[in-house]
Amino acid sequence: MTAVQANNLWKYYGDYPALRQISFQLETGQCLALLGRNGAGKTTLLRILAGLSRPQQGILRVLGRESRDPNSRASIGILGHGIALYEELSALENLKLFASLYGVADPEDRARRWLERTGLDTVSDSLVREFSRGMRQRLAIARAFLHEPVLLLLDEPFTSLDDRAIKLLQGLLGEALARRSTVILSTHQLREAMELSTHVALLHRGQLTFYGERPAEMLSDPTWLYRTHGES
Amino acid sequence: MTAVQANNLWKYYGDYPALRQISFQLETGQCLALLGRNGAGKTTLLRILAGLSRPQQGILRVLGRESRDPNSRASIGILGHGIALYEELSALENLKLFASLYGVADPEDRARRWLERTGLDTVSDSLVREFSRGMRQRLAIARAFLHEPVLLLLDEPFTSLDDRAIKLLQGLLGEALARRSTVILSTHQLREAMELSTHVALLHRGQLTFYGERPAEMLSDPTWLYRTHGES
Amino acid sequence: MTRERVLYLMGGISAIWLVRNLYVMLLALPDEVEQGAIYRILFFHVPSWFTCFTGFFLAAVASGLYLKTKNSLWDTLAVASVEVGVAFTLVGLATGSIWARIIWGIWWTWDARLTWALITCLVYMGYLMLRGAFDDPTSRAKNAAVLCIFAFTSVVITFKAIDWWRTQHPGAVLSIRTGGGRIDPAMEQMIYQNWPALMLLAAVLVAIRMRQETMQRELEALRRRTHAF
Amino acid sequence: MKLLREVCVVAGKDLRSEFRTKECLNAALSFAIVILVLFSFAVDPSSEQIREMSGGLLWLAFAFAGALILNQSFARELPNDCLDALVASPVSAAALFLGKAAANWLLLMIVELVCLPVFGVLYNMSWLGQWPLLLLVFLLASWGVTVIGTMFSALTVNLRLRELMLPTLIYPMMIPALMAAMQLTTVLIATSGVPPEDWIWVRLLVGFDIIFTSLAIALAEVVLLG
Amino acid sequence: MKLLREVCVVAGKDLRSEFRTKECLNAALSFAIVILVLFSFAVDPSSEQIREMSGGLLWLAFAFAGALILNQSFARELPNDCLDALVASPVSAAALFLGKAAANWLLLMIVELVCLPVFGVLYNMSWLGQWPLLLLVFLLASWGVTVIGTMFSALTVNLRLRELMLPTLIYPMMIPALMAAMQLTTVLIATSGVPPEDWIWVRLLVGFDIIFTSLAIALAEVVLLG
Ligand code: HEM
Ligand SMILES: Nc1ncnc2c1ncn2[C@@H]1O[C@H](COP(=O)(O)OP(=O)(O)OP(=O)(O)O)[C@@H](O)[C@H]1O
Ligand SMILES: Nc1ncnc2c1ncn2[C@@H]1O[C@H](COP(=O)(O)OP(=O)(O)OP(=O)(O)O)[C@@H](O)[C@H]1O
Ligand SMILES: [Mg+2]
Ligand SMILES: [Mg+2]
Repeated sequence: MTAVQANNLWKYYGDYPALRQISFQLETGQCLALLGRNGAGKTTLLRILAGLSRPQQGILRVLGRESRDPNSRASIGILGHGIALYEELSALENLKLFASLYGVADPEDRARRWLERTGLDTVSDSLVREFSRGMRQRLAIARAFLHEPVLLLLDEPFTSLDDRAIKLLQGLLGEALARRSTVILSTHQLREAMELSTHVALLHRGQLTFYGERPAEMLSDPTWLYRTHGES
Repeated sequence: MTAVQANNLWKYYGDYPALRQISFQLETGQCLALLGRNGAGKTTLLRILAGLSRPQQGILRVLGRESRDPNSRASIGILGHGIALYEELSALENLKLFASLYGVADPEDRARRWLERTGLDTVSDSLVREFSRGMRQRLAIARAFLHEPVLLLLDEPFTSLDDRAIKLLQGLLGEALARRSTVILSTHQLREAMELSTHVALLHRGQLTFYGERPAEMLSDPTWLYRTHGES
Repeated sequence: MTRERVLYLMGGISAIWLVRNLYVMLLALPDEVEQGAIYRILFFHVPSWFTCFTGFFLAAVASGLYLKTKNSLWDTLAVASVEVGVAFTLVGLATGSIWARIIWGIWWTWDARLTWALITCLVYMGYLMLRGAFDDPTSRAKNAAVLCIFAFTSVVITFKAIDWWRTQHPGAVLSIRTGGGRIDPAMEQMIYQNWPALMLLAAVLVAIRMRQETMQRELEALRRRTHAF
Repeated sequence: MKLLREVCVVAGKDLRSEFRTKECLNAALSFAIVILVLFSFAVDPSSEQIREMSGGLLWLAFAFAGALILNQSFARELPNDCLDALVASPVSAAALFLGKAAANWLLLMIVELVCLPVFGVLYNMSWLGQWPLLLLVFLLASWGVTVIGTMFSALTVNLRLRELMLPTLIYPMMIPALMAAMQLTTVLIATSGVPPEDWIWVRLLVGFDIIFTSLAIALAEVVLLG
Repeated sequence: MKLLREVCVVAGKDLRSEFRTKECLNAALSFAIVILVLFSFAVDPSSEQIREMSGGLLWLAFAFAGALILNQSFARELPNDCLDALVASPVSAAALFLGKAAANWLLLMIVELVCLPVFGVLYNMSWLGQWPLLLLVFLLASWGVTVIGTMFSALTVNLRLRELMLPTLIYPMMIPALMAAMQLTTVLIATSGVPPEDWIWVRLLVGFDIIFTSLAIALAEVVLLG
């Protein structure tokens, strides 16, 4: 089945085209690493896929439905630059809130389970305000995975995670892929991303200059893609 | 000369000791990589060194002066988790603001020069609100280096930078060290940090479990330190 | 252990003293000519205002010292004395209102003294409110201390209100402020007798609140330590 | 039903973070007293005229408290881009908007219900005679104020629309609701019932609420998503 | 000199980012006008008595609108932890505080100067006769209000209930300044000069400004750094 089908997407900020003519198709169970230099348009694309922003042109189908369809939104997990957690609520309350918003059956139980999985169970009652940056990122990851989404859109998920947390996240992603979920992640930490990704897309100034299966070269030399397909 | 001298620093949040008995001494021209797992206390320590928070106990001398001495503050460059840029101001305005705050002679000129160095000269009049994450981080780096500080305190400076920006930052740091400035940086991207650092400190639950010159093992195997000096 | 004994002792003394004062007030002193029996409320009205002003003064000093030394003991002293001070403010307001009801026929009027007394009460309630709103003890102590110093201005204004505005509320009566002659010496004597008794009571309450506060702080520390990341 | 549940979850979240410590009620109480003390300086509180201004003073205080509460409503979502997470969740924009409005409404009602007796004591006025009607007026008028205010608050997070819809116009838009509320409150406090010619104000309130609620629900998706 | 330059830089920054969005100014301005309009419903604007309340009404409106501006003053620094960068810079805490206060002062003055003619028109009152003195009163009283407000804005930035907490805490503190301003404004609008016994209010304003400015400057470092 096709998880994401994008056809000739254009996104302008004012007159500036942040995305130009983006077309690709991703099947379920695949993991796409969205690469590109700073300001290439990765975040913009992910936000459009998540339904947080509308492209001015082009057709987008996510999980076989219109983007912004409530049913498809329920099966998407997002993790953006902003961690989207409430500073004045505790870790547990944050997760419970999002579990309820996503209509999970037993929010409390689910929230506790994910706190445990992300290693935050000892601080479940502390306010997010008191968390260190890595702890926040862990909690944000828990929030994204909480409702067992079928499509995961992760924007630089490895940011500020320590070595153990990176292993943890890779494990979670591996599991999700094994369940035939689809993952799209953008990152600058190529080494960590390459272990998992089946596909690679390279954005360059809003255009897709490479899209396809992960080239074998990238495992040993992560910047290979930039050198061959990005303008130097 | 001694750039930073910390003697038995303790920092409590409420009654929770986030830093315990931290003592170390760093000479000018050295580069210290502050390592530690999520929540170890790296940010807390850097904030204390920057004079943004006061230790409850212990003596701290920065650049030979009391911490929070206006003269020493003028020679410190900081880059924290929050990028400390005003969303409603343009890149140029942000830099000009901080140049004026630091009493730089020709703020406009200096700001433009640093926009150029960080590759943001083409977007100098865009509001920070319109910047991608990496562009923000670059701008924050420009802000930290702007007044040619003698001591640089950088909290995860490599976050969300692309390969070129990382090279750029490493170049800037190299230059600063060549000028015999002192650098303290915390990071989870060990590989990027190890190329520069002369010294390494490992924090574990608020305690300094390792402090010394960078062990040669860490160049090839960055997690060596965690395995030998961190618990389990 | 000895500290506790001292507290009990002080509490006992103030209780006995108050009972003795009540006896003198109710049975030994005669009714006042114009007001009749109700004037006796004066013996609680005025000393409780003095006591609360003292408490607020103490709190302002403690806050200043906290900001200087960052020793949380001062902070504890400041809260305790504000809390006790507010309690006595409420006593002052209540006794005043009752008195007003009987003498003037209304519970409340927007007279400068009354209004400022109410404002002072509000300011210090704001202080307690602000404290409650912080989770982090360090910033709670700091911000509350700053507020406490600002707040003391309203105490000064309340105290001076009778001099600055023409008020319906009676002017100064105590001979230390007027030079004497406005009040019967026996009555004035009684005010001076009741004040230390109330102060002693206040001191006991402050000490108890301080102990409670310290214990709570330790408890919080234990909670954080067991839940470290 | 699903809508209702979602509204509750969203409102619950806002209320929880407000009520986290029990300070909310204390704050509302002292706030009410402070405002009433302020009024005593502005107008002569002992004059007879004060009775004819009672509704005016009360609703002024409420409008003011409302502006402060409402202003923060969506600003609360800004720090960690929390609004993104809400908008991306399957909750509909209407539910989100109504949830936030409901939370604001409740907060405003708390402030109002605390203010009323305090006002009564300090200004020597009895309001108990007509309390069911008074409550109705409070509920209706507060909802009107809240809907408009929440809309305004949402606009402040959406830059593009903010220009178009001119926040300067939104506050003045509340005036009809406030006017009606003032009139009715004065009548209910000063006299012993609503004279027939004043029922038009109730109709105005109801109409106002219906119109602006429908408008807000219709526009919620556009305003939140941009 | 250095202090003055730093104050200007900080104030300039706040003003520049405010004028870019005008978020706060619009809200405060429209809110103040709504309050003035509401007053005309609350009290009978044609009665003679209104003249004796003019100062009270105006300053009530300013105090309410001011709360919106003050609320935003330090909240503006929250998003990217901007306050950290300011505090870490060599600028002294006093300069930082004064800069922010100056920006708030200017914004408040704008609101006041726009409201004054509106008030004059709505209530049919001329205020031009004594305008230099009136301006002086506005400047002095606004500064007092601003200093206290800015201080408390810094104390309450991190609170959930900031919007409710800030006015609750500041109004009782501001009352002396507001009282003096109300008194003087009424006198200046209603009569044709300040009678000798009212000069004490001017002295009170000046004293208030001096005392609280010094207190604020002395405590700025503590408040900002913690
Ligand atoms: C709610 C109503 C009232 C309030 C809030 C109030 C408040 C105060 C305050 C704050 C003081 C301060 C004492 C000082 O100067 O240190 C005071 C003193 C005093 N009050 Fe009242 N009062 C009220 C009603 C009354 C009434 C009705 C009377 C008698 C008619 C009264 C008689 C006095 C006297 C004689 C003093 C001592 C004045 C002095 O020597 O300073 N009060 N009151
Ligand atoms: N404001 C605060 N209140 C209470 N506790 C805090 C606060 N800030 C940090 N902490 C606690 O102090 C500890 C150290 O936090 P710190 O931010 O210094 O960690 P860190 O080493 O920077 O971690 P990371 O790599 O995740 O950024 C953590 O356990 C955190 O929960
Ligand atoms: N709100 C906005 N208004 C105007 N331009 C914007 C806005 N957001 C992003 N842009 C521009 O769109 C381009 C793409 O930004 P985007 O955030 O998608 O980059 P990115 O690939 O995620 O970069 P990074 O790796 O730095 O996060 C950038 O040039 C940026 O300046
Ligand atoms: Mg991005
Ligand atoms: Mg950190």
